[in-house]
Amino acid sequence: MHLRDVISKYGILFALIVLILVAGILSPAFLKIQNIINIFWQISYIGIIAIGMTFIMIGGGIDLSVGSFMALMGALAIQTVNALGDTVGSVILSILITIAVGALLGAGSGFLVAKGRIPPFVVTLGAMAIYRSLVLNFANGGVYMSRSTKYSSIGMMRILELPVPMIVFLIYVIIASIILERTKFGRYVYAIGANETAALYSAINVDKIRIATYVIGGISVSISAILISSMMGSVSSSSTGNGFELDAIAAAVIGGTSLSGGKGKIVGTFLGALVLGVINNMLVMLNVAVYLQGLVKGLIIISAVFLQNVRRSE
Amino acid sequence: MHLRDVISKYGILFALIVLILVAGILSPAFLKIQNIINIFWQISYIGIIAIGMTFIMIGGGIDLSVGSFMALMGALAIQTVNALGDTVGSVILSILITIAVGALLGAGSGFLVAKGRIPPFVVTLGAMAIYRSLVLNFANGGVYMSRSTKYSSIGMMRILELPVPMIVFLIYVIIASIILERTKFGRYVYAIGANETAALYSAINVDKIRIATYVIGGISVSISAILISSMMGSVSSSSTGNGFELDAIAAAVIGGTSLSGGKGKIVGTFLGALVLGVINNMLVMLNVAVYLQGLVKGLIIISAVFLQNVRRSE
Amino acid sequence: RIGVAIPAADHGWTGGMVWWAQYAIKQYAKDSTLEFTLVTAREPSEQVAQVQTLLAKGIDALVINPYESAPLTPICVEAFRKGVYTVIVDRGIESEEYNTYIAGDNYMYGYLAGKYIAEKLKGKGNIVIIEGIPSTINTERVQAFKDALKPYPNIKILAQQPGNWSRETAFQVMQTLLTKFPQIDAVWTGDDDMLQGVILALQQAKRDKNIVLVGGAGQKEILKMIMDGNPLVQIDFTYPPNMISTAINLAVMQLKGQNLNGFYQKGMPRKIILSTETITKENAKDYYFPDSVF
Amino acid sequence: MAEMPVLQGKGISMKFGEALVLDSVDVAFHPGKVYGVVGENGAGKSTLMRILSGFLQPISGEIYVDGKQTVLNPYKAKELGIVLVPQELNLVEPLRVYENIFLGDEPTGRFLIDKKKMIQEASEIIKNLDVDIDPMELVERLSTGKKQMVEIMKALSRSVEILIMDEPTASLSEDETQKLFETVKKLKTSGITVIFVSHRLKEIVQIADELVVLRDGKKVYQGALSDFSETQIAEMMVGRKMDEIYPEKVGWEEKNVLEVRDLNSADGKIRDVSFTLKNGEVLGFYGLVGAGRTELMQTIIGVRKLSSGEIFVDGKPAIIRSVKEAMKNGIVYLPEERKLAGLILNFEVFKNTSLMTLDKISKIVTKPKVEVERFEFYRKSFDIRVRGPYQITHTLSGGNQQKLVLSKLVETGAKIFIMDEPTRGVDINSRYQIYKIISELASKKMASFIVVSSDLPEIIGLCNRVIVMRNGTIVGEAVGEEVEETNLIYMALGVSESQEKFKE
Ligand SMILES: Nc1ncnc2c1ncn2[C@@H]1O[C@H](COP(=O)(O)OP(=O)(O)OP(=O)(O)O)[C@@H](O)[C@H]1O
Ligand SMILES: Nc1ncnc2c1ncn2[C@@H]1O[C@H](COP(=O)(O)OP(=O)(O)OP(=O)(O)O)[C@@H](O)[C@H]1O
Ligand SMILES: [Mg+2]
Ligand SMILES: [Mg+2]
Repeated sequence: MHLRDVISKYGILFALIVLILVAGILSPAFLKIQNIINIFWQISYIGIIAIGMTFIMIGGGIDLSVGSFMALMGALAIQTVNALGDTVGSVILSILITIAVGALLGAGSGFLVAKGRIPPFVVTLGAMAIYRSLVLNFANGGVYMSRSTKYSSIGMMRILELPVPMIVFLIYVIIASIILERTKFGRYVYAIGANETAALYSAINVDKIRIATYVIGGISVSISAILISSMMGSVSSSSTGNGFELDAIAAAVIGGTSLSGGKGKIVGTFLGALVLGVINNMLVMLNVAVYLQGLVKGLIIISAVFLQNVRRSE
Repeated sequence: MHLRDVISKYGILFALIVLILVAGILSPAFLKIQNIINIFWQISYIGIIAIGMTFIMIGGGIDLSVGSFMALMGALAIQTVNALGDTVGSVILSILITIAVGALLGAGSGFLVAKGRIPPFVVTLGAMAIYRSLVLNFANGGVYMSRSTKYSSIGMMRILELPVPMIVFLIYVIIASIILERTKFGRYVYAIGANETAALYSAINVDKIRIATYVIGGISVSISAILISSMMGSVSSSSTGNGFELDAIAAAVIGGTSLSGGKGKIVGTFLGALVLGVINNMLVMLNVAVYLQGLVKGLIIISAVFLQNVRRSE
Repeated sequence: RIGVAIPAADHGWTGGMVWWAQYAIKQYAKDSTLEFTLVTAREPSEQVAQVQTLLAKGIDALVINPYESAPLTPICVEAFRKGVYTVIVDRGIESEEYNTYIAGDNYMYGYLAGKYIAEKLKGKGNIVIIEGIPSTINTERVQAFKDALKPYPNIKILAQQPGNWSRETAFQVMQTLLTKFPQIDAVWTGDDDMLQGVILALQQAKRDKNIVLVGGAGQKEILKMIMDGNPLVQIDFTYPPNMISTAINLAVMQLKGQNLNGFYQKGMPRKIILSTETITKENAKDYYFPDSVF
Repeated sequence: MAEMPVLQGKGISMKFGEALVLDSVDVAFHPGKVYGVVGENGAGKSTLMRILSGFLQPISGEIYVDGKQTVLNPYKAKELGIVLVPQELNLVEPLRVYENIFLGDEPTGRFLIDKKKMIQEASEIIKNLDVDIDPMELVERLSTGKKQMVEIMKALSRSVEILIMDEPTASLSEDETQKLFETVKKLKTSGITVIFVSHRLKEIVQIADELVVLRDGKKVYQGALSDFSETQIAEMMVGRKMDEIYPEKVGWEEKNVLEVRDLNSADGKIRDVSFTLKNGEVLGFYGLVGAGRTELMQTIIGVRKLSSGEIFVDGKPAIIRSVKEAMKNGIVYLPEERKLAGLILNFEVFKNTSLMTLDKISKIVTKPKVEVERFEFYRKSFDIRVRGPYQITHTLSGGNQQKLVLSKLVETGAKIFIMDEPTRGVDINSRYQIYKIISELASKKMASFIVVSSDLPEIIGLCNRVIVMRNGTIVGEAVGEEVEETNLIYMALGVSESQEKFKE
């Protein structure tokens, strides 16, 4: 029973360790430092978005738009730098602009959810279509190319051998953890997601907090967009961000965030993203046949989460 | 206030009528009988799946696997007919087999959710990957072709000028409505979705009912799969059903079903599917520029649902 | 009135096709006798619905790139039987009931790439395949590629992984493969978009030397590299998205009763298979359309 | 009495985690009798009731039904006619009243539910209990008291052998309680066993034949009620001598801290309400279930919209559109349904105490240490029985949850407290603590109170002035001497004393 408790408390961590061991045994290259760094690098984009998603979901919402939202923000960043010229100042300026616009659009979705009383699924499904449509329209279905080498270098930069996206991601995890678990705002996010009526009766400004979660979502998407678009030096209007919503929600849910709100942890989402990243990496490392990748992935995800529930079935 | 009440009660119907009027005025061809029949025909596949989804969602669950699940069931139906030969008997037999297998797989997902206590999002996300992988694997990424002309004729058949899928859909709407609103089972679905504890206190077998909703989901997917695969005479292992989950959930949510369970109506889902169908049809009829279609679609969906909420903002 | 139905832009090449379709339609903008309806679909049954709607709206010609061959067959046949002039683009249908078929050559697309790599490596080396999203076309190309390698037993395929026609995915897959395999001599990607992701991964790992890279489909940035004599990429094979423009032109000419220049026959040819052309530094500028999106 | 008990528990023990909640309890229940179960908050009453009706499995001990050892589960219990009315409301809110009454036990035709029959039978049950509830109404639109009635009707609609009711009267007024008791008496004569948990000892004395007393998970008494007084029962519960329950009533200053003028709610439920609250006053609001007291208070604190009327705080007009604005004006409200509106059930308990006052404690970053300290303060003063500040709220007993809501309110240090059923489910000992705090704050003129309560003795014992409501409007007021039982009941019922006498 003691072991069971440990497994269930750190269930996802446990699942992760098992995964890593299996992958390491089957393919020693998996455990190379370089590969571990790569995994963190690869999950950083989805991971950052998933952190924003965690705020939104704990507050009782959902955001389906993140994929196309990211493409839009990436395009915005690239176009702004292109317009402002290849200087450090213009790169910083356009990063700030992109984050501001992301926050604003997030606030827009949040406003429609909170004040318009439209289900978040509908609002963000609509936003998903709208954003993608805008991205496609301005690029005519093509690619936004960065003409600034300064901008493109950010995403590829390394500090102490560690890629910048990874560093940003880890810092973001820490900051988000603190905000969610150590601040008043974070407490309120849990409260409105767990019991909106009680929150209302406790003099919490439910609408404001709800909108704020979407603002955080928008900022997260922008940061991720800046990292990915600078790394790739481009944004494809048709494919960038496709399916990200599912991955981001999956990372949060695997990490224990509940779709109905009030429950979740940033560390959980971090581990959830890591599980997804390890699976994807492992499939390539082990050269799993193309058509069977889905099978393996599906089975691993289901069993990893099942492990967490050992206690509940007591 | 009176008008407001009417609008909010029949909000989605109201939105639908406005849509139809606008489309009809802008493009008279839209109102042709043939086109109206086409719309019903076109929505029937998603519509049937959305009805199953409605049961699952009212019961507090979700099913992301429907798209690849449908591809798998379509492939199964086609392969079974191909194996059994081109006779009426074998067509009927394989339809029955497909429905049975669909029910069984649905029960499987339901079991993992109810007894395994794995969040439905995770179970069905896994199932989605697994089913698609199976479909791809058996067809090597290619297409399942029906060799039976009898089978292929079902989906194209017309009775009294009305296409069979449309008829099946309408009948299914009626049957599902009755099951959901007039039977004990239906009542219990609402109960477990709205308040699981209350259901337990009423000695309702929550797990059994929950599994049953997924069985209905599986049956709905199978019926839709049979109709679509016989209409097209084939199933593409890579693309058939892609994105259906989002459309089916959207139809239900637009029709007033809540993502957190306990609320929803079959008629609502029917109207929700109709709204989606009318929008899609309208975009073609009005020759809306390709890249702006998403914009138009997103705006219409958000505003249509907003209309329903006029009352709440009182 | 002409209806044009193609898959939605969900990666570079399909984006290119949508662009070229719009490009062709724009050419006829001033011609008041022509009216175009362009629709894009994300899934076969959606495309069926769109064609149904086009037929209900009333069209004289249908130019369609079927999302998948078999599923779209019944509706294309229906259009044909209704007397709509039906032009099938790229993916054939499972029936002979259509007017004209124009397509690229998937087999040679994969085969030539394989052959080039084998010769370049002198029949010996380790290669990696990064393919697209699993689909019929993808399978055919990969098969052809492998066929071309058959005579070279010393060429070893280290890994074959999907890159989903996406730069980002291809980048990540290549990143992982580079850590796993210390020696990779050549990479073939299903298209040029993924090739760019691969190049990025190579640069990042500082292994962008002594490696043979081949993509395909003539994406403009890759063509630019070839034109500029970049040593990384020296060759490309066409699979032009502008075949849709050609198809639209064919439909227009048919409706206007024109015939093809240089053809003694009246009417349009029934089957056109565009050959996979080889692009090198010498001829790259002939394929380079800076305005196009692909 | 050699007769075999219909329901018997032998050596029943229960643990949640490490905590022993029931310690080998032996109880036996005989047909045709009414059992009153009492005990302090957290004594294990609800846990025992849930075990006896199959919703919880004990870690040890046996249950005998009709002399046969039985392993109970909800389905088995249903078969055997054991019906539980749980302490916390557990209705399916989006369904209608009649649907809830028959949930799990619907009369059916061949396949379909017999809706007509259900509505008809529901109407009959409603008529028998003589409450004003539309069977077609959605449960989510009912007041708490009415929801409680629906829970009771739901139990009565079953074929019941053993009826277990866990504080069914907690939000019922005197009138409804008496009607319920009439039904209980009828059931009793037809040989049905009724087990009844309550903190209103007066009711226990009135209705019960036998008494079961639990203390700290142990059964300390089962036997005839004989002629125990309320105080004697209370002393058995807590295991020591008890003082007077109600503190001295306090007067007030002639200064209006709150004045409400001609208030009408936007939905028309509240009509033309005017009243004043004096400085340091404890003002009572009484009325039958559904009289509109809750609605009025919700309108005052801005949860419901008002269509006309003015509110003055300390003589100055105040605009209040949300709880937040009410709080800025120094008014706080204790909602009547703690599970729905009072608590975040998945929070650690200390976080609920500080939920309304985080602004005071911290700027941005929370200070859990301070919060825990604050919680520990209330834990002592209200005698909140928890394992520690980190216990999850939903694992607290009902009464202890109520005390937690109170702690959250008191912690705000507001000037005006509006408390809707403040002691719902709170045991007699803790009530005393709460009353003491109220009266202390009031007498020091640190705060003024509006107490909405269905518990007549509480209203009478606590308030110097009582306003009575019926049908969404004020129908009377009693001051000083007039605050007495019959007077208040008659006003609430809407018959004058003389009329009533005339009838006799
Ligand atoms: N699910 C649970 N997990 C942990 N502890 C629990 C749980 N349910 C109840 N308890 C604990 O068991 C003890 C008894 O609770 P119970 O609800 O039976 O008390 P009660 O006598 O009904 O009190 P009240 O008069 O307040 O309703 C309490 O200390 C409570 O905290
Ligand atoms: N959300 C709501 N929507 C519609 N009607 C409501 C709603 N809430 C309460 N009511 C109705 O308003 C009336 C007044 O209810 P209220 O809760 O104010 O009564 P109360 O005097 O507090 O009685 P109780 O003791 O039952 O709480 C009741 O008849 C109730 O059915
Ligand atoms: Mg209790
Ligand atoms: Mg009330």
